Amino acid sequence: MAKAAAKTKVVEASVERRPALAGRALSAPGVKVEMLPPAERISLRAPQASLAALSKALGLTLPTKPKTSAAKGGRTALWLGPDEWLVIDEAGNDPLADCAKVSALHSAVGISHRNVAISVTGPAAAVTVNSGCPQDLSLGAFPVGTASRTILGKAEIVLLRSAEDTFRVECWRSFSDYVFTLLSEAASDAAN
Amino acid sequence: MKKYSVFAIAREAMRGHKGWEEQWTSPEPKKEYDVIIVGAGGHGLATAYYLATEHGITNVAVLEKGWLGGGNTGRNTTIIRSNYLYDESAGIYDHALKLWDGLSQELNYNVMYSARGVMMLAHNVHDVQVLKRHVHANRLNGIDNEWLTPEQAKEFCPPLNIAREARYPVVGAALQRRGGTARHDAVAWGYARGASARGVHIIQNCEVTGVKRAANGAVSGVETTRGFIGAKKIGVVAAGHSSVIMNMAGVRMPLESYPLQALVSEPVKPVVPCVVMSNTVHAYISQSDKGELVIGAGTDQYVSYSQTGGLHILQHTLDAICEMFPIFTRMKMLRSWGGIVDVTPDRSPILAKTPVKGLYVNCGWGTGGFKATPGSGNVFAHTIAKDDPHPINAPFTLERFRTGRLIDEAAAAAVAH
Amino acid sequence: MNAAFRIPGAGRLRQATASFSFDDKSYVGIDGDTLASALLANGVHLVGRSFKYHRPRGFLSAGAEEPNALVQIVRDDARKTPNVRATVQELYDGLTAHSQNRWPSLAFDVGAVNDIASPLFSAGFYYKTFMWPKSAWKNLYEPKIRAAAGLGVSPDRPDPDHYAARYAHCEVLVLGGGAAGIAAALAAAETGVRVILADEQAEFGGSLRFESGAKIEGEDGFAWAQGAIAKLKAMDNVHVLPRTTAFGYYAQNFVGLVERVSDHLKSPGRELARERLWQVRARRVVLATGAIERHMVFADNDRPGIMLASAARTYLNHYGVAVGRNVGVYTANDSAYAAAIDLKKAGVNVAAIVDLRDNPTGPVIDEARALGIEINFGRAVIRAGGKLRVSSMTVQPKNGGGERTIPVDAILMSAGWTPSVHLFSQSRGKVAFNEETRRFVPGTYAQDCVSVGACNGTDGLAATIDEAYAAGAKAAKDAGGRAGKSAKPKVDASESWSRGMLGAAPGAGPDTTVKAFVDFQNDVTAKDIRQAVHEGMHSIEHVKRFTTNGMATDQGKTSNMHGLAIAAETLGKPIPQVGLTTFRAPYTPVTFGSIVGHARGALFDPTRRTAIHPWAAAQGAVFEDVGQWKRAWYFPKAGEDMHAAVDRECVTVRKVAGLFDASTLGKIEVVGPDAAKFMELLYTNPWEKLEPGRCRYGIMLREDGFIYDDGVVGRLAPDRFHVTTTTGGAPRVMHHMEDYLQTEFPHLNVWLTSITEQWAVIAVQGPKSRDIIAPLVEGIDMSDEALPHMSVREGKICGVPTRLFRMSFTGERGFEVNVPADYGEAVWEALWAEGQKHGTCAYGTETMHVLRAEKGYIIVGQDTDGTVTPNDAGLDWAVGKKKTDFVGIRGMARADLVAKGRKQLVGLKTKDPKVVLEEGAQIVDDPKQAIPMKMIGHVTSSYWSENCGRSIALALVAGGRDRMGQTLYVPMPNGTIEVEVTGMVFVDEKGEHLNG
Amino acid sequence: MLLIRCPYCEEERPELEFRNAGEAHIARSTNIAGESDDDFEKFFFIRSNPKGVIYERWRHIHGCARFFNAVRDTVTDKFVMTYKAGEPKPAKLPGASK
Repeated sequence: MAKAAAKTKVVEASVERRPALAGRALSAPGVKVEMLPPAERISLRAPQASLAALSKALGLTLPTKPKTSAAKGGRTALWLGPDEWLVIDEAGNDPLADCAKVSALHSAVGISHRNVAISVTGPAAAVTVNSGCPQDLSLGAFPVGTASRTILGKAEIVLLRSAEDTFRVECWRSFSDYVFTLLSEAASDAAN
Repeated sequence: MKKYSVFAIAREAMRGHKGWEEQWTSPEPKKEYDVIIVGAGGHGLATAYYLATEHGITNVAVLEKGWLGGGNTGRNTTIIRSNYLYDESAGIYDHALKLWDGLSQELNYNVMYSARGVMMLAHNVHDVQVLKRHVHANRLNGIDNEWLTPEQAKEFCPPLNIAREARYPVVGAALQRRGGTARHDAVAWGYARGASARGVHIIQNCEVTGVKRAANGAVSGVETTRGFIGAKKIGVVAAGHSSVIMNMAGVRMPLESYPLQALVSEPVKPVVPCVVMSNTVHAYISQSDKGELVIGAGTDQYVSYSQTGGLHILQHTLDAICEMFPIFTRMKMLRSWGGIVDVTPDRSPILAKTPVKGLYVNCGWGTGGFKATPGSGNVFAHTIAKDDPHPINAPFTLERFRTGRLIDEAAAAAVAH
Repeated sequence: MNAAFRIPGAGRLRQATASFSFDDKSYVGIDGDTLASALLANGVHLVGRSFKYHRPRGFLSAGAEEPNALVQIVRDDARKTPNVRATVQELYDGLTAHSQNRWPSLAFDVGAVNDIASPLFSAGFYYKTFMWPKSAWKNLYEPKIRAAAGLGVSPDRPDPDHYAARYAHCEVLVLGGGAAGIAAALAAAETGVRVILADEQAEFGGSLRFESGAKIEGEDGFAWAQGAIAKLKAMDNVHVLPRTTAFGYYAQNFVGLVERVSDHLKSPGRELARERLWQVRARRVVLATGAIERHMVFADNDRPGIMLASAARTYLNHYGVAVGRNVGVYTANDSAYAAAIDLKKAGVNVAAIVDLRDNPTGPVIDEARALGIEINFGRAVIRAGGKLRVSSMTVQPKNGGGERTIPVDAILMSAGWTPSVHLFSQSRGKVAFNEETRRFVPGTYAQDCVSVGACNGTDGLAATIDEAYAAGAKAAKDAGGRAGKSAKPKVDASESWSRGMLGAAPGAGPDTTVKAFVDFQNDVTAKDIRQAVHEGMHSIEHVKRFTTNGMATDQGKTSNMHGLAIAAETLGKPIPQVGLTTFRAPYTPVTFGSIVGHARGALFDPTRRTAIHPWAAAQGAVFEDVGQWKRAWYFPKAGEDMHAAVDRECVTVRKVAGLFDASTLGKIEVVGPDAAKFMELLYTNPWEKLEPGRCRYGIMLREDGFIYDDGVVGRLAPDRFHVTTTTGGAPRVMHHMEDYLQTEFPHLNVWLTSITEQWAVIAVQGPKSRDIIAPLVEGIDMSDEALPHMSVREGKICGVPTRLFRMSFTGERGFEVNVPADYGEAVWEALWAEGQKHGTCAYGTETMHVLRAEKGYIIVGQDTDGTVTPNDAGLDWAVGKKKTDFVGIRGMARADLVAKGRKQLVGLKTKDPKVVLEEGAQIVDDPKQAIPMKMIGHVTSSYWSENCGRSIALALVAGGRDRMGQTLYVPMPNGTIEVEVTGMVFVDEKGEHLNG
Repeated sequence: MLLIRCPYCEEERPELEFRNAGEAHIARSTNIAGESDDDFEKFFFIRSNPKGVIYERWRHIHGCARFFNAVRDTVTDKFVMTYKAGEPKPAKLPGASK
């Protein structure tokens, strides 16, 4: 690492990163809604034949079962479609660079800044998300680890159940105000 | 036909209203008619009426699978206007509007045409460009349509929210003062009464199950649930079911039928004095003489003949209404229902002869056919009687999709209804 | 302190008092009262006026079917709710209610003159008059009719309350919380599946609220119900929802319910929603919606004090209120006897029971007789006396004979019970008419639901519980539940109902002209229904619409069956042949607010803002709505109006440079070995030969040959394109591309990813643009040779990754700097700081529009409108002539699309350079022609160009390119404007500025 | 709101996640530029619009984003079946007697 760093001049960003709604949080009885810190993300598209090579490069097995996810070492791959995954890296590693080494057919596009993530946590988390999401979020139908692109009110989201009482809600940057506000309003009603 | 008047009412009141005659008769179908109209909605009944009154053709049957006026005529939100962009559309809708004005007297039936004004809201620069284009085109076509500032819009419709902080603030409006509403059932009933009195047979509970064609290819009559009925001329005015009937004659149509829902609130004292429409926020509203707020918006997304639709469509509609009129959240929805609207690729109707001799079609009115009822029936009667379209409906051919000579109000204006 | 008609010891209410007012008079009620029971406890029966005749009205019912007792509830100035059923509104301390539809007062209402003139106001009278003179409809009649119509008054200011919404899923949804619903829920719940039980009332129990004779599991029926509910509430898999009305039953077991959360509270906290919408998807639905009692149809049956027998019983047994001191009973079935017995036992005098039946027998009749109540068989009440309150009933043998008038202060009536098949019917199930019991019951089911109890036509408590328990268990099992083991609840004692009658009672037959009301609220009488039939209305839908029977706010809950029977009798047809009108959602009226839920104000629709938005807002930018986006429109300096700001911005960009936030433009990354092939098919242009690092302006058509979208596309690598779209077009272009890729060209190895929001886009345009950008860029050679116009490079700016496009939408040397969105604002600030050294400006969408119009660059959606081909727009050069396929290639070859005389995009200059045309203005070639004029085109874009020192415009004009130099005319209301047809380029025709 | 089985997600999902995309099994000609006026009209404008069984396209736009086909009764709005894009029109419908 040190050697590599010495060789390649790393250009430091001379400007600050300003994530959308950074630090926003709301607590209501039974549920907390808060913005999550930035993460590295790619939209990965690939045919079946490329999955082994991509899985190897990414360091986790890309899930092939609908509505599931796989996580390892701070990196999560969410099945979004039969040839589509959302890979989120919260450990500061770059999945785009990992995929760049793979010659097998695929498309990897960086979307770290396209998406933002909101955490909804607490016993009333599912009810909060159900204020605008029409899917069945019971543990039977949507167990821990389930991931799905879906709808929240009038915005598209990607929903990941990261624990029994925790959801990660991903949406596009410009929808974050709407999604956060809706979840906040719903959170206030959820425990009633 | 006994004339209706306040004196007739007073006379009947003295004998407990037992002396009224039937508004239309319910005859058994004859073996053959000169003309068969398939569909006893407003357009079909108007066609029969004008065949009788303007062309002297009274040996006419109007066949209806259910009860007359029970389709979109009795299910729409009754908006009437003629401020369309293209000359062709302006031509037919303004022909209708001129007939609306005086229709009660013509039919001796109060259809309650109420020129209370139709106001179309602009919420952004694009809306302004589109609506002003309409205003200017209408002016040069001799059709009233004027531009209002937000303040003028609010003056015309006091409950309207014109706050600048609104999600989609009102930045202007186009107002057609001659636009308004009418009583939908009365339109069907008035035409039915007028046609019936002139000898037209209105045959309800008579579903067309087949269209017969002679050896030369021309139509010879229809199979129905009440037996075969012959005719050399058949006018199909079947709205949502147009594809179904036309298929029976072997003509495939550029149509799709979608559910369109509407709703009314509980009645309240007068609060909305005109019709308000917004394409951007996407809903429209008026208030009936009974006091109900009459509300509609877009169709469901899939082809359906179920006359029902999804709750989410009503949600989007009421979201929009409460955005334009935040004072209405405490109002209550009393009744909601669905109709089946037949939509063409360019959202304009087809009023034309067909490749089959003796077969005529009047369809594709989409979500906005009610307003055209008198004009549509009038020129369609001409088309059937003369076997040649009236100049007003000549552009509304079936062939235009092949040639590309579309009348695309939707593309040009993005204004529904 | 007890109100005069509250019977000590009766009812179930605790004795906490609540004071309230009705029409400004103060009263005291008890916690748990409805407004109706509280008013009745105080002896108040007169509460409303009818719709048409303004007749005085009291309470018909004790529930949701109430047609008469509608009041306006006022919490404060902003929270006035019209048309609230007093029989449903729970009392709270301080409740304020007003009567409606009366002036000047409820007791003396001028509108009641309509009642005197009522012979004129027969069914459908308004279709027959008000036509002369023609103008009078609009100016006189309609305004009068409108003012007279309507019931309550709309709120007149925004609602401070909020509304919540929730989707829910369960295996078994039980609708109705009477004995049947509770039994079904108990059976389903113990199988472990998710159960939701909802009832419209505050308390569960349904008819157990008044059925004093019911005993279940050794307890009073109502007490059993409360115990069962407590048990259900304690179960994790059960959700119990009181005050919750299932109002709509939609496809695939999707049910809409509204929970009234806080309308019953004295001062609900701000955190509480007023109502909550539940949208429930259930595997199985159990309908346990009960039955509704019908009234008797006789003359003046609408007088205050005349009510349903079950209502009087509810007021007594649940609320402890006597509805009178000397009541009469008029019935055609057994259930009214129970009311008479209960009242008698509570000390109320029962003047007489009048029973239409000839010689009915049964235990209730024996009991009534044993209590000493006078019973008259085979007789009818032919008339009620009194006006503001019933004072007597006149009785006659049903086949005629001597009349006898009995003084009473209330009449309890029952014509039998109508199963509540509303939700079943909404589910698209078909009802069937049971000839024996003369009622419509569920016939053919269309969805996975089952009806139990009274709504299924099942009589008797024991049979109801048997049926419901079994149905609940089966529904749960079918939905995956395990077998339950508890026994069904045991019914120890119950009441049974017998069939009643439909239609008008004797004394209100076809030979009479009395006002025997069928539909109270809409003032529809038996006579009106007959008249409709006589006038040719043979379909029940015609009868309904002509008379308005069943169209009031109660939607015919008590009136539909009577109306149908009278129509059938008049037609001489059996009831099933006349048919039933369609039941439509909602079951009872629901507020707009509950349907809208959270989607109000800021949550009506997402407001999308770019990463650079905060900077623009801080600079005082004015924003415009473009789709869901807020875009900076112009940046006024102090004292500048829009015009001045735009003039300054336009000049600055061409003289120096300007910064523009182009982030909202749609962006799609097209990746894969077949990317170029795919681009060839989706765009009119050729792409295969575009070198990596170069850009091209692309046009996308629909299959019909009309322009759909446009944008600059950069080729980043052989297998990677960075495509831009219009702001508004981004989502539909993506959908359109996916459609073709997935379904028409699935053999292509290429994928599409939306990157609209990954990149913030800063356009730097103007002669100094390179000077501004260059100091911040690393790794990109910015020379014209290395980075010519229409090229793209990847590198870094301010130390962050960039896709740097050299391109221009102004005609000046220009760049579009793409940076990851979170860095957008900071990079903008850095560029801004650089720009300040040169005197640059920020500019908004208006200046962008002017600058591109000066160059004749089109805006799709403004200069095109979905009817414009590439040729029409002068963009033939962008159509690959050698291509054999692309979307739109065939459509644009259709006869009319290649015909002569099509509208073509051209430039327009007004003869008077100071005159700016209005966008949308129409163009003619002969200004003197009469209206209607022949219009040959319209102005699509028009601006004051400070750079040109004159106005400029673009227009679509028929045969426009053949009219260069011609004078055309734009007729405006205040005069005709002369214009000259010109080319579309107004600035730098040679295009030298691109490298300037 | 309909409940639609997505053949890619292998479960029923709410209609809000889907977008209807019109009649199915209308193939775009590989030689579209050479098509007759008649054939182009049939391809782009003429629709079956059946009262009864319709073969239609949906896109699970807010789910897996795939287009797929469905068979639905337009009178009851009940789905007969759904299947993946590119699969042939089913010869036999489940539950159909013929």
